[in-house]
Amino acid sequence: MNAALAFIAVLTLASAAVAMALRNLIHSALLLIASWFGLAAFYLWAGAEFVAFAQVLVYVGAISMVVLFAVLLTRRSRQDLAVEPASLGRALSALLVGATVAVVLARAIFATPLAVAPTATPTISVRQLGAQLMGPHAAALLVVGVILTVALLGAVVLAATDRADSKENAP
Amino acid sequence: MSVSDLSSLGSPGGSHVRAVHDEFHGDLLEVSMGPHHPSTHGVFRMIVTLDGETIVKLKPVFGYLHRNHEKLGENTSYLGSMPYTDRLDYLSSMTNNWAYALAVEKLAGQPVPERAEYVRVILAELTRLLNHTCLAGFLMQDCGCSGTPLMYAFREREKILDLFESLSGSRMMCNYQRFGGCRVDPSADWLDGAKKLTDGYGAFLDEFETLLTGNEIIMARTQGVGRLSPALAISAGVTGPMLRATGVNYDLRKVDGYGVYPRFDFRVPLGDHGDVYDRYMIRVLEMRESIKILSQALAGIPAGPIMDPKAKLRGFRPKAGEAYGRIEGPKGEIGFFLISDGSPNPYRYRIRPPSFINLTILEDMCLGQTVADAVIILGSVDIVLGEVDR
Amino acid sequence: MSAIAATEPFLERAPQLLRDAATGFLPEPWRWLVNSLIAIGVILAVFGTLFAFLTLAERKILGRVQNRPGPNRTPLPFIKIKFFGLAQPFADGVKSLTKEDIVPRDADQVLHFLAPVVLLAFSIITFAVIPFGRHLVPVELDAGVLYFFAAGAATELAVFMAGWASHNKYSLLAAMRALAQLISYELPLLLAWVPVVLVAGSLSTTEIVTAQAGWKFGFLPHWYVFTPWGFAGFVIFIVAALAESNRSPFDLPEAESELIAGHLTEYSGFKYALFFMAEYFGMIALSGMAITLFLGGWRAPLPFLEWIPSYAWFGAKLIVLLLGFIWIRATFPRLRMDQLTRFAWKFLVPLALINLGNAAFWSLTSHWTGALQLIRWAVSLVLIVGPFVLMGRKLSAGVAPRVYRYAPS
Amino acid sequence: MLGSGLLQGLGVTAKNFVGSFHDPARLTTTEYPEVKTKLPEAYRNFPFLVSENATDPMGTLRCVACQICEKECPPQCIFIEKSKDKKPDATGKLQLFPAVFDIDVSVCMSCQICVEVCPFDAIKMDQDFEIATTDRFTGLMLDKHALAKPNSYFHEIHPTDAAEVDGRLAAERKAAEEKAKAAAAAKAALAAAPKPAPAALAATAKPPAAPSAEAPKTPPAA
Amino acid sequence: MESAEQIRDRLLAQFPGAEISVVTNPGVAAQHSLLLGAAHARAIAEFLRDDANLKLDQCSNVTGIDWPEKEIIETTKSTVPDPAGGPAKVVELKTKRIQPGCLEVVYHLYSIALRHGPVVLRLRTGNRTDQSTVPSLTPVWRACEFQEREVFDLYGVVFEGHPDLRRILMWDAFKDHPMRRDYVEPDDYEWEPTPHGAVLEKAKAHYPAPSVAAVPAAEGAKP
Repeated sequence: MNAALAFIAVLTLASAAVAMALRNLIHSALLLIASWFGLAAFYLWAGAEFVAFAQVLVYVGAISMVVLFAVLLTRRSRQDLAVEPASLGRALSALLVGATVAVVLARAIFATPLAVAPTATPTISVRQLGAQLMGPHAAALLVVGVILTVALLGAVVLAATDRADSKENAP
Repeated sequence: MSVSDLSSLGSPGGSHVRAVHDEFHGDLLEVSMGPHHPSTHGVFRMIVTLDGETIVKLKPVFGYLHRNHEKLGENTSYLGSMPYTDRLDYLSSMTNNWAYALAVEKLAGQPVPERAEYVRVILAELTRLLNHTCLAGFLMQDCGCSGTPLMYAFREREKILDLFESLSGSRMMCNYQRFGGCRVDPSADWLDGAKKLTDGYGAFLDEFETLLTGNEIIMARTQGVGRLSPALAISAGVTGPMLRATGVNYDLRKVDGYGVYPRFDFRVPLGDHGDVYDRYMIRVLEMRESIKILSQALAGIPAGPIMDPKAKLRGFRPKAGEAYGRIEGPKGEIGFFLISDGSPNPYRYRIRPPSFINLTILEDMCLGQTVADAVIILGSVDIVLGEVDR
Repeated sequence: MSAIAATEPFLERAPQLLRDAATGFLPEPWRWLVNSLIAIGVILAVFGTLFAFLTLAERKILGRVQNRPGPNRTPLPFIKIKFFGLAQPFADGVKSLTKEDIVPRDADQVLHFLAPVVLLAFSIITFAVIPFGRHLVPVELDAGVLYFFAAGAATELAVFMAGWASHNKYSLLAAMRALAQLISYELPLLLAWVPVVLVAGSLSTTEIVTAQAGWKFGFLPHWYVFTPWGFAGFVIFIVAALAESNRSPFDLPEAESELIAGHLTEYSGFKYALFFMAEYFGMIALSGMAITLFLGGWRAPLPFLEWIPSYAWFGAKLIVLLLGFIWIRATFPRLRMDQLTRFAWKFLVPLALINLGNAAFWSLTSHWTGALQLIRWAVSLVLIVGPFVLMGRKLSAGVAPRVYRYAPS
Repeated sequence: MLGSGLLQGLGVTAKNFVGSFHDPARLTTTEYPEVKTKLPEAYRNFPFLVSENATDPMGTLRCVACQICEKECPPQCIFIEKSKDKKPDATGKLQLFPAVFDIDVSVCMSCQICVEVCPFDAIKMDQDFEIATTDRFTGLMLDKHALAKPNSYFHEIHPTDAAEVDGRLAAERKAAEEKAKAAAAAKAALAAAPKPAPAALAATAKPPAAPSAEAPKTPPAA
Repeated sequence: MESAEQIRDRLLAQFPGAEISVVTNPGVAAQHSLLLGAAHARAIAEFLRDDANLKLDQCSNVTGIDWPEKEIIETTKSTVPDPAGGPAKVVELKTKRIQPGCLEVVYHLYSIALRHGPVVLRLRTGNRTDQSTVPSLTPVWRACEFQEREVFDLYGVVFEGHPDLRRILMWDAFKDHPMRRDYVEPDDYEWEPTPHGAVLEKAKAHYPAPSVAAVPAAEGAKP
């Protein structure tokens, strides 16, 4: 089972890394979407079909469109795009930030008392999942919905503002 | 940012980042539709400037089919120009012939026998049926029906063209009218064939209308699109069904009363909004009126000579002078302005092309509409490039 | 696979017996692998030929509607007889294979190649959860319906990649149109099947089909389409499916009269054929799901017709639905972009939400009997016809057939 | 109700679909190479020169190279060169004949004005439209050998026209003969009155009796 | 409808300084026209459109006519008394006169409101070379826009006051005006080797021999 897990992990991390490295924004956006697929694969491996399909439906279906629209619509102006060559200062600060995040994550993982013995993954049907979602966790579900709409509205507002100030400097 | 720069964003390698100026949607997209475009009805080109989907500027460009028809007219005899008039509006050759013959007869004061006048009315109304059926088919094709109304329209058009072929010898290039009458006398069974076609045409129109006129998508696509005001239409010299769709009551068959039209009773349909739907409906209603005229003319056609005996075929030299004759063609007022200086060739041979002049206000109708509407508005103007470019 | 009852007629069990005969001797892990490979192979073969003959059926039916015979000239190879143009799809296939595959110079090579592949891949994997017969469900998933629409959601991605990579003004404009259309019709599509899940109580396709078992008064099957909310859901689902697969009234992205061939402008040869295969597979998958959700999947319409194998019923219903798609293509013109999106957001989505409420009312009052049953039906019908008429009137506000006056002669 | 128009539209297409299987009016395609459409008699394509009979086409061309059609042809696609010597035509009168008679079929628009203006019914409109060639210059430049077709072919494609033309020509021929006979008789009477002697001479010099007009009175069996 | 003379008199009354004259049409159609001077042309046109009992609101046809220089030979007969008292001799005096050419623009006006017409207007340019401007009537009737552009394109008449005077039928880089009587067509346009006629001559003059040899001279083709 670990082989499959390792394979999925490598795929997800690889696509995320390449996404960062590429200069071509559209390619990196698409590779980001590929890494979301990797995430869904994790859920499938863990046997949580519902979450995996929800992840694919929400992220790859809708959020990818928002990301691509955002990339298209918000090319604000000339300076923004000209990416300066990688100077030493920037590399160092990037490393610093990466290190701090790694440390915090490591502490959290090792601090939690994980049950060593692998317990059988509980197979709960979608109906019980639904009951849980609609029952105690209804609030969380609504909040997630609100976040997604906010993201979409944000893109529209950004595009709208671009239209406003672009009228002055349009040739 | 103009679109071409936009894609630099994604160019492979991306090592060089091309200068990218202002915003994506702030930029106007200039699209050239034509001259080779599926919905411009021939070699007609529109340079359309788009802001998103709405049209900001539309510049028609034509002249791709310009053969300088009028210079040809000056170097050919009066009779020699008759077959060239078939090539003007190649969907209605009989009305082109009649307009030219009418103008020459007006120039030379040539009388026309009774039977020839009746035959001319019959052929003109058959051409009107043919032309309006074709227009309805092409317009619906532009709206997106995948060929069905067009094929029904062409099925009926073939029947009319078979009538023309059995009379004049050719389906579209009839070269049938002469100064002072017609070339061939229609036989009795030709007239029966025409009667059978006219009787069956009402049923086709009913089927066509049930398919299209009540169709919600067609109504949504065409109502309120390409609106034209009566005042602008009159000032812009718009004539024919497009003018009557704006509500102006002006039909040359009633105004000039040329030929024997005053003997037939038929009505002139008028629209109220002057949009694409009105232009389509006016043409359909006009077809129903043409059927009425046809049945009256076919019933009342007298016997007698088809050609005025004194009419000269060759060596036709009208006295010096000029004349402007016009008739109500399917697309509008088609007129011929002839100046003769006594020689067998006309000194000046001018055609008043209805579809060329109806295009004057194409831009006014398209501003503010979307690309899909511009295609339909052009379709509803009913242009044929042979006549526009001459 | 549900247990195969020995009493079932032989034809019903035939596919299983055939497969077990072929892979019976293999040890367990390999046997599962080969079985799934066989399933994949069968699906591709069956639906591949269905796609081929669907293109032929489309052109023949379109022709017959337009009073012309449609393609009937291509002879079968080596045999000179030409009957009904049956070899036309093979001729099209060979033509698309031999045609040159032109890729514009400054197009984005990677994306340009990837777009048709991604589109086809996602539209094929949606077949995994459709129950084709009593024991013919490729993959038995607890959240089958959700899987189906998750896979379908990625088609927008592929359309965007095609439009973007062709580096052509028309295809970019068309890609934007296609995205707006797909996104705005995804909502009614999803909302259309939520009532079914609500009433059936499960996301698994097989359970939905079993929930539609049985007949009322002996001849009226319990299919959801015969309930008011089910019929409304079915109509919304079909309209949204038309839009998702870019079919007739909504084929805006490839609107030839405006934008040449939309995002397909820069594709030729086999990639162009792949796009069409993806479109047809999408159409087949969506109608397959419509059958599963609303038309009782592989169930026979009448009790005494049970002896016909279940996959035959599924095939028949699929053919009927596909012919309906073609019939609609032969008749309707195209909507304009703003009308299309307004139709989705201001008409279909509210109707679908009301339909959801309607289905909730239906399931809550399932225990009513006798006179209450009539009231239940009446309320349910009013809940559908009322909003439809009201919103319909608002939608077609400025649009009505006109009466024309004649000039006073 | 929203959608009723759409349903009616579906009804119409369904009626046409079903109709195409049993109603001939709903399936109007004739599959061309196998089934040829019957051309109306008045159909016209490119012109051809009428020769009296098929045996000696060049000898019995009706055309007398009067070049009226060359002048009247709007696109100027006919080119004629008169012959130096003369040959007797159907009515026995010595007429010129065209040494060269070319029609450039790539320019001709088959408007049949040449047929209309030809006083000798020498040029008529053909009905053969399958003349595509690969060589667009000389291939479409038909000379008089390619253009000449017998009168029987004319009867075949335009029966009523041919009959009417033959009737008129026969009438003209009869009128010409009577005139010739009358002229001969008058000359004979004139010669007989003043001097009996030259009468004998006149008798012999009288032009031979009307040449045996091969043009058969009744049109040959088509 | 009033005759051309009546209209001219009313116009002269309305616009005292304008040069308006009637050009009679000798033909059977008897559609006489009004020749307008350039100065008051647009004002007269507006008057014709807005006048109560004329209301010519449709400009149906606008076209150009080219009248090149014409040499008119006038033979004046004069009787010269014979100094020797004999019978008076009739002497024909032939005077050769060059009538200056001009470009003419003809407008056919109809009234949709009162259903009458045509009233024919004629505007003439100074000469055919430098003074070839005429006031445009597009501001009065929108129908003239495309038709005046066509007259500009094919005849070279410059319409001052036209909103968008460009070539309409010929391509913009085209230099000449094809409809003029003295227009010589370029002889190197697409060569269509019909073996006889003027085209072949031009082709031979323009293209070297080999390409003509490709077309075997038809038997007896005109040299």
